[in-house]
Amino acid sequence: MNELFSEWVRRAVETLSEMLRNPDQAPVVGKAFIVSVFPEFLQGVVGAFISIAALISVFGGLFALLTLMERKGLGRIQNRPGPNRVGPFGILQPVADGLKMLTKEDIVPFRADAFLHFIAPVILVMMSLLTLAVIPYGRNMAPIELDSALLFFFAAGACTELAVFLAGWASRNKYSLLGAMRAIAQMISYELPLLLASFSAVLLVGSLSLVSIVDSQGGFMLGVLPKWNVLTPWGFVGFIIFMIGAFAESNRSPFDLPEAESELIAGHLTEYSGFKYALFFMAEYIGMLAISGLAVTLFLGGWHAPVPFLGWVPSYCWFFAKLLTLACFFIWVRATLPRLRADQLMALAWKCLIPLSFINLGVTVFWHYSAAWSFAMALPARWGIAFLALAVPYTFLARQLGTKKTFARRTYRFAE
Amino acid sequence: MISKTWETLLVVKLLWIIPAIPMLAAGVLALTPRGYRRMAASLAIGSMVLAFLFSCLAFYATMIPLPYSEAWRQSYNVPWFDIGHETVRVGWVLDPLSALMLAMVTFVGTCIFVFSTGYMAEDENFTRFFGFLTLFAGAMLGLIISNSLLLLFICWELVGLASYLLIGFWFHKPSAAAAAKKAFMTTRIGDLGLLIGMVWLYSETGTLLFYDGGFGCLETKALIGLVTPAISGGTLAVTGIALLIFCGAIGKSGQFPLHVWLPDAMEGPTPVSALIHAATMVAAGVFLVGRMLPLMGADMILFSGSSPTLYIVAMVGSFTALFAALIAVAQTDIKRILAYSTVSQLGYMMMAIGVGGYPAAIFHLLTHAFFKALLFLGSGSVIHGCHHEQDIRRMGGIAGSMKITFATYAVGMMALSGVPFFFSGFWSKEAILHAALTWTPSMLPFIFGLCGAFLTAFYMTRMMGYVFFGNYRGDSCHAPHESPATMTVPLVILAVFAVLLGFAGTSFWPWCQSYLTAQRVRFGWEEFLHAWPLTGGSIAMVAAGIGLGWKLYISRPVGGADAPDILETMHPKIYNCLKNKFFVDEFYAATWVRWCGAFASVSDWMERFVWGGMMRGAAFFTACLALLNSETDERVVNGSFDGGCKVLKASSGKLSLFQNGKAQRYLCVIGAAFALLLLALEMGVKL
Amino acid sequence: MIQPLHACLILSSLLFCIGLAGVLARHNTILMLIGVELMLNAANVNFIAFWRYGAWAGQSAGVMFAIFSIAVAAAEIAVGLALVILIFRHVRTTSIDRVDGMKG
Amino acid sequence: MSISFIIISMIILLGAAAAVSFSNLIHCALSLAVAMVGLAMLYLHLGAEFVGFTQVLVYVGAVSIVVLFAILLTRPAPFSPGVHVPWHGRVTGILVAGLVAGMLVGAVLGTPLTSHVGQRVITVKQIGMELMTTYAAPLEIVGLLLTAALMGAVILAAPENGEKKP
Amino acid sequence: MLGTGIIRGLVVTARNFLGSFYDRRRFVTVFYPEQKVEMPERFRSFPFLVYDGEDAVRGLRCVACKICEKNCPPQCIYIVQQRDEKGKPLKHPAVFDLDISVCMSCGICVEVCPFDSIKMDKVFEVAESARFEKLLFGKAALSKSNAYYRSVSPADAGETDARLEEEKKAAAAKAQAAAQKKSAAQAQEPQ
Repeated sequence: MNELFSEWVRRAVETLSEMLRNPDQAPVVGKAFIVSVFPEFLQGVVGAFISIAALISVFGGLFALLTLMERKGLGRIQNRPGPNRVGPFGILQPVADGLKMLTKEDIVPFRADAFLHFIAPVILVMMSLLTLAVIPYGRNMAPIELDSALLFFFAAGACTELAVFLAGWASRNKYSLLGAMRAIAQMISYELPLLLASFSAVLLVGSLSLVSIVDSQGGFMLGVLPKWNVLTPWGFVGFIIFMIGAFAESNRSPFDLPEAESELIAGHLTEYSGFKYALFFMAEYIGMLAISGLAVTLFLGGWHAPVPFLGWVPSYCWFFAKLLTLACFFIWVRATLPRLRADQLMALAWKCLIPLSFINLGVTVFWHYSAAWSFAMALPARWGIAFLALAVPYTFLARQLGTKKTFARRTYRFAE
Repeated sequence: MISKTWETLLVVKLLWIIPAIPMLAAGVLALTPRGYRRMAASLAIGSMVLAFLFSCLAFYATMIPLPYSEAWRQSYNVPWFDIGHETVRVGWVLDPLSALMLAMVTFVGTCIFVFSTGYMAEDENFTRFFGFLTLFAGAMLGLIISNSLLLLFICWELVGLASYLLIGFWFHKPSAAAAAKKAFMTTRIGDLGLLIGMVWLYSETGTLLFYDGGFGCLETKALIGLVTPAISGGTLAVTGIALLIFCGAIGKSGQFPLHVWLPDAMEGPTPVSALIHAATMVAAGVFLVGRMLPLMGADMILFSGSSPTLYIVAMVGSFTALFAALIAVAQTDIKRILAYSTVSQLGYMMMAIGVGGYPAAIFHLLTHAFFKALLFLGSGSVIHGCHHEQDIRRMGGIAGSMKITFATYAVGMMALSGVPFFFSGFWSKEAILHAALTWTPSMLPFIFGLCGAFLTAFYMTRMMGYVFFGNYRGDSCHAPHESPATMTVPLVILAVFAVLLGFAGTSFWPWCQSYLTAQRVRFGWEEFLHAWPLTGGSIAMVAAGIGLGWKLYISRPVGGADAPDILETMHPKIYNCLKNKFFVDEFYAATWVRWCGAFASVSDWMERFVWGGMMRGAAFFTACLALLNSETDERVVNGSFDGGCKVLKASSGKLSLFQNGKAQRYLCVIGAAFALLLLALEMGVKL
Repeated sequence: MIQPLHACLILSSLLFCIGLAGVLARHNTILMLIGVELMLNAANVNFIAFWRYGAWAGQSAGVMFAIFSIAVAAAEIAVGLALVILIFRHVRTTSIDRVDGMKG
Repeated sequence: MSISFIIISMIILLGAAAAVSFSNLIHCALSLAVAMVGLAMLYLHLGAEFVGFTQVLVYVGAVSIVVLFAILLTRPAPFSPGVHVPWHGRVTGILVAGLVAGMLVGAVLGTPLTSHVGQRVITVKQIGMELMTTYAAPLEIVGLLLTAALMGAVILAAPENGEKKP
Repeated sequence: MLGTGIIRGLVVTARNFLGSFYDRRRFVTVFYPEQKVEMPERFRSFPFLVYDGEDAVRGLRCVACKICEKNCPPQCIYIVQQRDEKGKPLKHPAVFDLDISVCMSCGICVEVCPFDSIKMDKVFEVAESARFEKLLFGKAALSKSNAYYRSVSPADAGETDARLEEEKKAAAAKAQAAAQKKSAAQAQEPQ
């Protein structure tokens, strides 16, 4: 018994030193050590649980951080300090929010479908969390390494539509149902450009596996420029299309029509309160983080360092740095842009983004085949042709989107 | 010095860019709104110029591997798709033939595009016009470079489509719509032959690639396989395939039995006539025969040196040359005269290939493309100047008011007529006639060709007389005027080339012929002096033609717009026959169309009387039986009738339950039957 | 002990029969379409099961068939539901029993 | 036959049974989604990863949404007479289905089949290669079919000219 | 060009974001309980009763005339006049209740008061835990000294005081004149 214990202590110390020596692989080593403690038949389950626990705690923390960042950031942009009461600089605000949400009354409308009303936010959160499972967070750090990881991501994402519909329908409220319908129409419309944009990356790598997509973006061009997809013409356009789609998919401003407070009360969230409401909130934020993570993975080089001399920084730090940058961008855009009208929303998706992403797929194919060009001006020629092939249709598409209608000047009649 | 790798890798591999540029432009133009006229024109012309520059590069690349030790030919093939276990491959080939054609098509095309901006300036569907033109250009360039009969066939059909669209460009005119239809359907007859020949070729050789490092269908291995009876099952195959492919060429190049569409195709806008129906597309047939020459002449081995295929080619070509030239003498529509002239000249080219003068044929193709495009554009300028009047009897005397057009037109006319020494047509025609003279199987092609030369000179002079000399016979309110610079500048450029190009193939310095056959060009007077009697004869013919024309039409000005033609007053019957194009259209109407109608009415008659009569007979027989039956019924079964009726009613009531329109009831029955079937099967298995 | 292939096949037959029961016993056209979907999926289970447990190694026909079957099912449900909506516009009901005439 | 297989089959069968037996159509459609998720789990269990995810994407993400839309679009007018469903029709249907089930199960059990025991994996790349080579023609045809179905559905369900919006 | 407007908007928000860190003047908010915004001169919250001198009861200017009660639009004022033992009304309110939860701060009571006895306060932090009991202010809670009034709105108070002084003077002068007249009359009478 004593020997066993000393053996265990010895291995624990070894693991710790290994973790300190190689911080890049510290989580992997740590997990392997914890798993090895358990008997053989439990190891798979324990490994899964460790991953789940890590994911939930990290992303729960990120969720809390993000709500705080959002409120502080929005405040700063509107020249206010933001929350600053709970704890130093208000950093305990998420805790206070959570407590408030927990202690609020859970209202289920009369005649609502109580079971579905309850299950909808649960499904939503579940699916948002599921999407996190396939993203590679660092070197050797994808919770599940699937061959068709991207497909998994979108399959899980597709289920959220159902949950939104459930929430809207189960509330027995016309605002809720309208909001849910809007949300579904929007999500289905924007899933296409999202998928098409991400397929350009898939096309070039030749794999649906996110791990191999990230691997393909390692290394540097000319010794300084990282080989990220966003630094190619198709990748840049794909990234922009993807981000627009991501904004719409996560129902964030300027695409927050489904929960437009000023028109639909709060869309499918109208009849939710207390903790269920908090769950919706959490699902939205986690969905946003997940899709930002996917954008990082597909276009921003995943966990790869942006400059060669910073390669010693642990890979997951880079991933989360990029993730938080994108999340800040989400907040920034929310503070900047007003909400679109429903017809503008659909026109943008079907008349601009989808044609553009098809063209982008074509450009990707061109890029793939022109990689074999070996004459002197090959690179500028590739860039030039790809740029032309994208910019010319873009100007046309953008021009036909621009509204030519001029509205009559509004007149106001005051009470006399 | 550019290295060998550069030219093979880049030029051949990237040859596809040349057709891709106009194709891309066509795609963009298809989506361009009507209002973007300037953009459409600049895009089309820009794409053409770009394609021309690339073609020059390709042309240059074929010049590098001099000295001409062997045929310089590079092909690049890519797999396209798999069918079962076969991989269909397509590719492109760069050799002197395709390089020359590329340069010619893109250059002439550029000139004609520029001309079109002036000619079509007032048209409402300007962008559509350029979209079709660029589509045509892309398809034509693809046709030229393709290294696979399949790819060639696809482009072949695409140029046919573009031709159809452009002939019927003014589809609101019923004649244009009919002409488009006629052109499309007539060429389809030939294309059917080409398709069958292609399939046959594939089944015999297993490949449609022309050149594939020794395994293509035009290379020795496949050809030997084709002509070896033990392998291919019959000596017929090679001749049959070659003739079927020639069918396609007949249709596209307007050779004798299928020439009827080409004059009608002049309903399209004049630049279209110039580009498609004079310079490029119609020459595709000649190009095809030239490209397939190894296959065409392959049966030479079987027939001890004289190929029946080439014999047929030569005969068809020479007959068309004479026949069309005869018709052209009596036409009055300026574009129709040129169209028949085109048919005649294409006949010359075919004849040249048939008699073994392949380089002469291609050289004539090139020179013809330039001067015929020039003539067509010139006629377009005349038509434009005369306010869209096409009848030469209503023109006349416009040489003074349209000086540039007159000068360039005269250059084109002299080139076409073969005026000696300074015009390209002279040298190419000379080369063809020389080849025909040295051909042993028959002298007919030579004689026909010589007559054709005389007639060509004659009808061109006649046309000049009608159009540019004498008095203006058109509407006196509108005086003819010179065309804008966008139209005259291409004319001048083309005229310059119509003169200069001849010096690339003179008989004392036959650079073009040597280049095509990959031999070193030699400078020498021997050839020229050796052929002097022939040259003298043909010069005499041309002189006679021009002189006669001058005497009849220029020295004595044409009377008036409605005055009969001089020839008509001299020989009304012959003139009438020529004017009606030897009644070929009428002949077709009287034979093919009539036969089809007759067959249809025979079928109708059969339906009405034979089959119908049989039916009626059967019905009558049944009625008789029924009468008998009813008699029996009345007498014998009357007693039990009521009872039977009742039973029937009851049972039908029960049966109608099965036919009640309730889908689920049906499904239930199906399900139950399925279960029973399974049960039976299981029992059967057990038993 | 029952073989895994047998288990899958029994599962698929039961699924098929649940779909069949839905088609036969329910009168709502949408529900009938749901039943048809279930039956199609039962067929898919068979494809996958035979691919997984069948004795023919190196063949992917089962998976391919399942993929094509999913695509066809998507087309079928789209057209089917469009028909249902069309019928609903004519007769204001989705009950199959009311749709027994040939005239709209 | 493992425990996971039994759990998955329970999900599938219960979901399917619920999908055809609830009286509320929305509940039926949601149960269908549950059954489809179960089927996807079964495909994952059997190693057909790609098919499983496609199943979720197509059935849960698209088909069940379309069904839900159709249900909402075809709600009977208020105060319309309810359809009287004869009980014997229902019983007959269930009986026939049960009969077929019995026969099928009997047939399956009566057939000697050997199961391949080893693991079988098909990667996405393999599927892609197969689709582009062996199954190229079916792929094209399915593409055509989907396009035709899309247009057909739009034409069928689009409001006719002059028809008033409901 | 689609997209340039978005970028311009992003630049504007970014400038605001960064500016909020180095330029405190941009801030429109204050840290409220610690810092308070200086209320403008004319700010008003709820009415209160003014008394002169030290005694809140005797110094009260209110005479219970009930004009304010009648004019109050939401009717949040309730006044009972004080009576002496015999039942004779006195110029003093026995009850003066004002329901803060009903009052809408319109200030009409101030306008109509002929005695300058009711004035608007600037206290707005009146939150209470009980809705009905604690927000019904009585006479004691409402009475505030003139000195306080002078401290919250000096201009108004100065003007009121001056006017009252004037009136007082005028009244005194009038009284004096009357007295003089009287005394003169008295002086004439004996003659």
